[in-house]
Amino acid sequence: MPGYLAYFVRRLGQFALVVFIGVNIAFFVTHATPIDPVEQTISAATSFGSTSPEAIAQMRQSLRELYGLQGGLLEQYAVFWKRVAVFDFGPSLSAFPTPVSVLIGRALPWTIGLLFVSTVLAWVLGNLLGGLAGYYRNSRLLRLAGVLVMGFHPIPYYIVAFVLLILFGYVWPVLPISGGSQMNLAQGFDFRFIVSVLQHAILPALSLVLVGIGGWFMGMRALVSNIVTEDYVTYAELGGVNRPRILLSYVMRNALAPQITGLAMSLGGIFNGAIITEQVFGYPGIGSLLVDAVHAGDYSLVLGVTSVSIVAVSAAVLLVDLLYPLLDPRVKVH
Amino acid sequence: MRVLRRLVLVWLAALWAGGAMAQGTISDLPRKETLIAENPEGTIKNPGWFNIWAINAGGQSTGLQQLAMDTFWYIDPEHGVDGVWDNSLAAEKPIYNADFTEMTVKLRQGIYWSDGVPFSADDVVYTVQTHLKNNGLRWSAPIQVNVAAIDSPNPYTVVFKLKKPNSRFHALFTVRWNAMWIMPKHVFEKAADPGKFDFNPPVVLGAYTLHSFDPNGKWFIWHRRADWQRTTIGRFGQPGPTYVAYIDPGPPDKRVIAQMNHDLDIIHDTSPEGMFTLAKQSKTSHGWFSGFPYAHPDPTLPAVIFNDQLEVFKNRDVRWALALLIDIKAVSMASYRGAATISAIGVPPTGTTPTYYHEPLEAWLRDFEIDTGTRKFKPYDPGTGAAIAAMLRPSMGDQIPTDPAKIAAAFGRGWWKHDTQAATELLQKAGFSKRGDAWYTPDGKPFVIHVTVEGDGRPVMTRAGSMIAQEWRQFGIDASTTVAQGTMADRRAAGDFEAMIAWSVETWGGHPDLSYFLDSWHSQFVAAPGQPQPPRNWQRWSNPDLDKIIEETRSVAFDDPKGIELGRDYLKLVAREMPTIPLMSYNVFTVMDETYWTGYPNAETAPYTDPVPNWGNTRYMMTKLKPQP
Amino acid sequence: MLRRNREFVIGVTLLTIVLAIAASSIFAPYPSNDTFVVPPDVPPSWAYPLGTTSRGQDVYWQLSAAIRNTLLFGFTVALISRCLSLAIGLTAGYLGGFIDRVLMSINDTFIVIPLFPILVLFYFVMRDHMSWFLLALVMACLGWSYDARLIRSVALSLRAREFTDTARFSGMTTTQILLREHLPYVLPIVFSTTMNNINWSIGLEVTLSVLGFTNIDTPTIGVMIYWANQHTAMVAGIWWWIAFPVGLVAITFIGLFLLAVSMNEYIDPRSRLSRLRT
Amino acid sequence: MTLTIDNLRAYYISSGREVRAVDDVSLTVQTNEIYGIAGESSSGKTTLIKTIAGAARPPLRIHSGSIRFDFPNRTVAMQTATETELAEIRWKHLSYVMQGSMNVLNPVRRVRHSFIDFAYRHIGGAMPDFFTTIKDHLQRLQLQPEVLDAYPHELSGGMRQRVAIALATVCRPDFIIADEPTTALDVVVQKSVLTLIRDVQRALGSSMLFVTHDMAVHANLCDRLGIMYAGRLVEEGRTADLFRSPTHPYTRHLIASLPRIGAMATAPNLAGSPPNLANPPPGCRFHPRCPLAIARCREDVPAMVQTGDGHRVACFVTAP
Repeated sequence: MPGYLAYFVRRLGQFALVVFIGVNIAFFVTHATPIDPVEQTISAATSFGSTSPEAIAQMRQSLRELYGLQGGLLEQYAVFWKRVAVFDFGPSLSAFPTPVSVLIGRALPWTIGLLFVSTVLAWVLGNLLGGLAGYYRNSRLLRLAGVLVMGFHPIPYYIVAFVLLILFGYVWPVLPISGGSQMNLAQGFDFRFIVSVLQHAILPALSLVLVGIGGWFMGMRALVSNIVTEDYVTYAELGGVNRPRILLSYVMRNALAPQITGLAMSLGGIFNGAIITEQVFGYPGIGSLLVDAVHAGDYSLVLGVTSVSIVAVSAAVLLVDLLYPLLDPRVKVH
Repeated sequence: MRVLRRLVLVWLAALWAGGAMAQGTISDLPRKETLIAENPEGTIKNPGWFNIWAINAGGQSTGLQQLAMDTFWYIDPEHGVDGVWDNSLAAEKPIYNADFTEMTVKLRQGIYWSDGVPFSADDVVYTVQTHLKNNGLRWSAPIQVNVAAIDSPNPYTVVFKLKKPNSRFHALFTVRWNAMWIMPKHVFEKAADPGKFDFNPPVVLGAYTLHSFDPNGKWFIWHRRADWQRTTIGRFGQPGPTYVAYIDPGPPDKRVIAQMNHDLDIIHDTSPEGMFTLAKQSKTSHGWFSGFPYAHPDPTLPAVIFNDQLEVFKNRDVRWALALLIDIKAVSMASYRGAATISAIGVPPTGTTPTYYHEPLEAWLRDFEIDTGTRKFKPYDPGTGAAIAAMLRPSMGDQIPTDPAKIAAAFGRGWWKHDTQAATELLQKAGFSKRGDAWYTPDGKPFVIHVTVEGDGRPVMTRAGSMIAQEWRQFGIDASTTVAQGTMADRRAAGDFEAMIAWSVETWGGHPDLSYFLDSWHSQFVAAPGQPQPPRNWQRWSNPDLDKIIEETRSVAFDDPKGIELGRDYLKLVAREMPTIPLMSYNVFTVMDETYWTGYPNAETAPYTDPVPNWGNTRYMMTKLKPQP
Repeated sequence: MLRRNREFVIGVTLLTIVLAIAASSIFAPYPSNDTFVVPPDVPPSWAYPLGTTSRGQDVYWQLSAAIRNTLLFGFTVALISRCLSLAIGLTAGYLGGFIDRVLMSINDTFIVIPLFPILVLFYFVMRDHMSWFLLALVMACLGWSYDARLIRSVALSLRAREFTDTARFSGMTTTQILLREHLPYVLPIVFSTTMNNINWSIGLEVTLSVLGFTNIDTPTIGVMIYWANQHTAMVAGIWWWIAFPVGLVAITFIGLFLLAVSMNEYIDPRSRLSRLRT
Repeated sequence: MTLTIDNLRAYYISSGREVRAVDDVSLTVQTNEIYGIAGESSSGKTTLIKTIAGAARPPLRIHSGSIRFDFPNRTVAMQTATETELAEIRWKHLSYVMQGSMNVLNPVRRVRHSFIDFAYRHIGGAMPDFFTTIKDHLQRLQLQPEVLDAYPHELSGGMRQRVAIALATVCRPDFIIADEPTTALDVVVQKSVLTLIRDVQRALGSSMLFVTHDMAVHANLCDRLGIMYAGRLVEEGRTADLFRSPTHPYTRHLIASLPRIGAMATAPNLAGSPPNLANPPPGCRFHPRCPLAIARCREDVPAMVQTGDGHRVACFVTAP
């Protein structure tokens, strides 16, 4: 297995590099923010209550220590890396003293669930349809499906999500248009909660899938139309192997490997789509958490969510990359 | 191809099944006994935190401050259930000594915490002492500055000894949106550090206890206590709703959709267009006014707030010129589609303020003159409010009142004339010059103004700001809007703006006393440029005459009519100096759906409190609400 | 060859419509960000072909200015990022070896990193000084990686061809080889990636503006939808305020997309052959 | 078991142009006989094989003529056979060894799966028994059973070819078509593969159609030989007769150009190059390059004439 180990180490190196660069960008950008979080907290706390002015100075001093804003940028950078290693981004400023990791921990499963389901669905459907369209070239139904699916692909996630919101939330109000599950339903693995979660995930997942399928469809169709001319496919046809088996285990099986790399490379983009879709449907994932954090000027939460997204996306990419050798045995050799 | 056909069929079946099983909004709660209201704080990031005394830790208007918390007194922004002032935990009004250095409070008896422990002076003493000892709590600053000591001669009396004379110290315990709430001693004692104690589930004095809440912070449900008679609103009868849910329904258009589907009984605020759609299409939806402008005027006064420390705005002639360039009719149309209650003077035209201030000052305003450098000019146009009403009558028809008093209450009285000639003269008097079609400051630089607006946090204010910038731009000033979003509060405090659409004037609403905001305008609190400005005097304007008025008010008792006299002097001073340009009251489009509930407050028949759901005073509304038969 | 390619023809027609609307913005009778210049909420009629907004603006003239700004923005981002992806792609492909590995690992980083949070951070940090050009510059610096890899693969195949060796033996420097020899081969690829990149940047612009993360004074498609949401246009029944910008931007996307796809097929001989066979 | 082809015409038709790759070819292959087909590249021999194997995909279409397989218990006319009919005879009666056998096996699956896909539906039985038959068959072809668990890229070129041949012969088909099976191999491996093909053919007694441009391979393998030129059969007969007395000038040239050990003169070169089949020369298509061409060769198409026991040639000058 030496080939696979070498491959694994190389991909791990790449993963580490991505995380390092990404988290660094996030840190320096957030720390260059002109918003002073302490001022933010004070004015939010006193904007309604009738607090007399001298008391404010006292509060400002105590908050500075509480938020750990002491020391210069470099000092905070060193402290920051110690924290990232253990996923502790300190207390969230807009929801003090709850730690950022708790907030992210609560929101992350929703995003991972939504992303995982819609990406897999889009990938499988897109590849299946693309494979069929590539193999049975002159079937009108497939060509129609192709045009439909490719029509959606270039349209940005926001617009598709918005149209779906209007269609199923307002014109024909049959699907829930906000929230992760029905109100007053205890979270747990009982049947009613799961059904409610699925129901609330239909629209966000649908908009992600509609946009995603087109990409995979075209990728697979192009690959299939090339593979069909390969010797092992014509030989299988000459061998009288039945056509569905040829399509599945000869044609599409060979197209899976490049599509897996395609999946790895597009996870970043799909993540962006999820953030926006969550925002439109009020889905309680880290997308809505990030946008709220930015509005509230809560920079430790913004830093936390961005770093976690970078680590999560690159981890997903690493996992997908590791699938590649399983799908294409040839890769181990070179 | 068979594969594809089967796929399509499965997909349609799933969609249809999704539809058929569309569950109601709340599972296993009787919709008829549940009131659903919007919490404008949106998604609460740490929903499990109910310790309202820790600095902005969790949500406040999740129903916590409206239904669960309680304190000595309430002042109603409208007319009040029986009178503006209500003694809640206190049995009577605050008793001050001669020189206002001691305040005694007699407590109401027979009030019990939700866990059955009786409420007594020990809770009050514990609350105040905790705030004295800890810095990081919400009200520790004002308590530490004002309170020297507190003791309780008997279980139902507490005496505050103040460090300095302060005739308005009781305001700290008087609810106008919120106030300093009383902590349960027997619960907080056990917590090591009150700042780190999440107080979940909360033990409360109010008539509702926590039923359940969403770990993602989208909704909070409260349940009426069986022993509601043993709470301070028990006097007014049983609160109608058995359950009250405060939810985050999402952006304005989703709120309108939710109410159209009868999933949201009270909308906190939405865009004017949303309000008009509901008024037209949903028979059961009503605003504060039954007709136009529907919205409830909050006792706050949005205005164009200049940073008066900037060189360009130091001269009052420049501020007056900019005021005369504003056509308030266009601003009202752009922001509220006309549904605005305008005010030329420095107090919001809401609650009882018009009777104490707007009416008496009309005469003075009519013959008020300013010197434009070339002539004496009477800037006040008394008929502006009526003009707006006339402008809307063709499109809105009978929804626009015709009776002048009603028009004055709904649209406001007069405003400053829109007179570009007078503005030109004022600017030239101040040394500004016009080359081509652009204005230049005395030192030759182009006259640039960035109008800071909040963005979609307050859409109505954003639209007003962009219209004002446009009117200044059409005159030749390089004006544009910048969106502050989450940074609004911070930039306002830091003085990091040139002109801003916000408010530095807030009153009790029901009570004529202006100290609620005026006290903080004293020059002692004005921060140096670049330093953060403590609340309310965001324009950083100081004036010796104003200081005299404030100091005199401090030495006058809260209900003394002399306070009103001083208030009118303040209004005349700010009219002359124009430190900020008052625009209109902050009209909140609170919309109430009568499908499941009746007895909502409204301007005409039941002005007993204001319906805006995030106000502490809305607990009184609960006692008036009855399920639809 | 391209004339007969159906996608190309449709793509071109769609884009000409869009460009015509954008060009017509010159004749707009009112400045594009002035409000209440026409009666608000008028449905599409002879006087106002696309109706008017609740802010008293004519939807057609607002749309023409919006699509012009959005296209201008998309084009600037694509232009800058092309330079980056060409430079990095060609050098990595041509020089190979250690440089190639370093460039490509950095390249893969940018492909993987989710860009939206970073862009939101930039807006959040820059606030008032965030001009459209600065946003375009930032997006270009984040959006070159996908195409750099494509261009590198073309450069790799070119390097293996003989004429590169002959050029090198005849004493041409690396940059000369890249510019004079490789560029003509790479241009069709660059054209199709430009189309995709414009799509990508317009998509991001619309998304950022709709969330209010850009300067809401200059009209673009995203800002137009932002203001429509501010006035809850959809619920208030002013459907034309949202339908036309969404429709027009969808046409732009599909047009650009078809151009990119048709150009891809024109470049890749094998897919042209498969077109022959059907 | 015989294969009879009568006046077969197969053309490539695309956007109005017609390439007459196979133009009126007739031949028969008897049981237990290896019939070789020789000719330069673009002589139409690969197109002929494709049509015979029923693999003609647009733009290649059978214009006219017939291809009839008489298997022991059924007859199949390839030009009219239905998909199901083809599926039944494929690999059971008719199998195929392809030209570029380097990657005829599915690169991402183990060799074992190819055997299952191609042969299981004909051999059937429980999987373990099926694999014992396979392993015996491999043994007979001196192939270790472990080869089944390998991926194609893990085998050498020669090994992959042997596996392809094993695969083609595992169902003991009546007729095997081999299209340049040894071209891509080096000489040493080529020798062992050719002997393998001959032994298997002898063992199964199946007929074989062997296509290659390499006359030496034809010499030591095929029983009878057909020479193709520009889409037409120009000469046909027993291999020994053709090598001893080639009649058609083109055949003579092919035999003469074979390198002989010790021969010093360089092989004679033929003027010109094979015609473009889009617009072939009129009459006998070889006449532009034929040293013996006479006027008639340019007008009429020479028919195949019997010149001896099973020896036919299409030439006005050399045919008796």
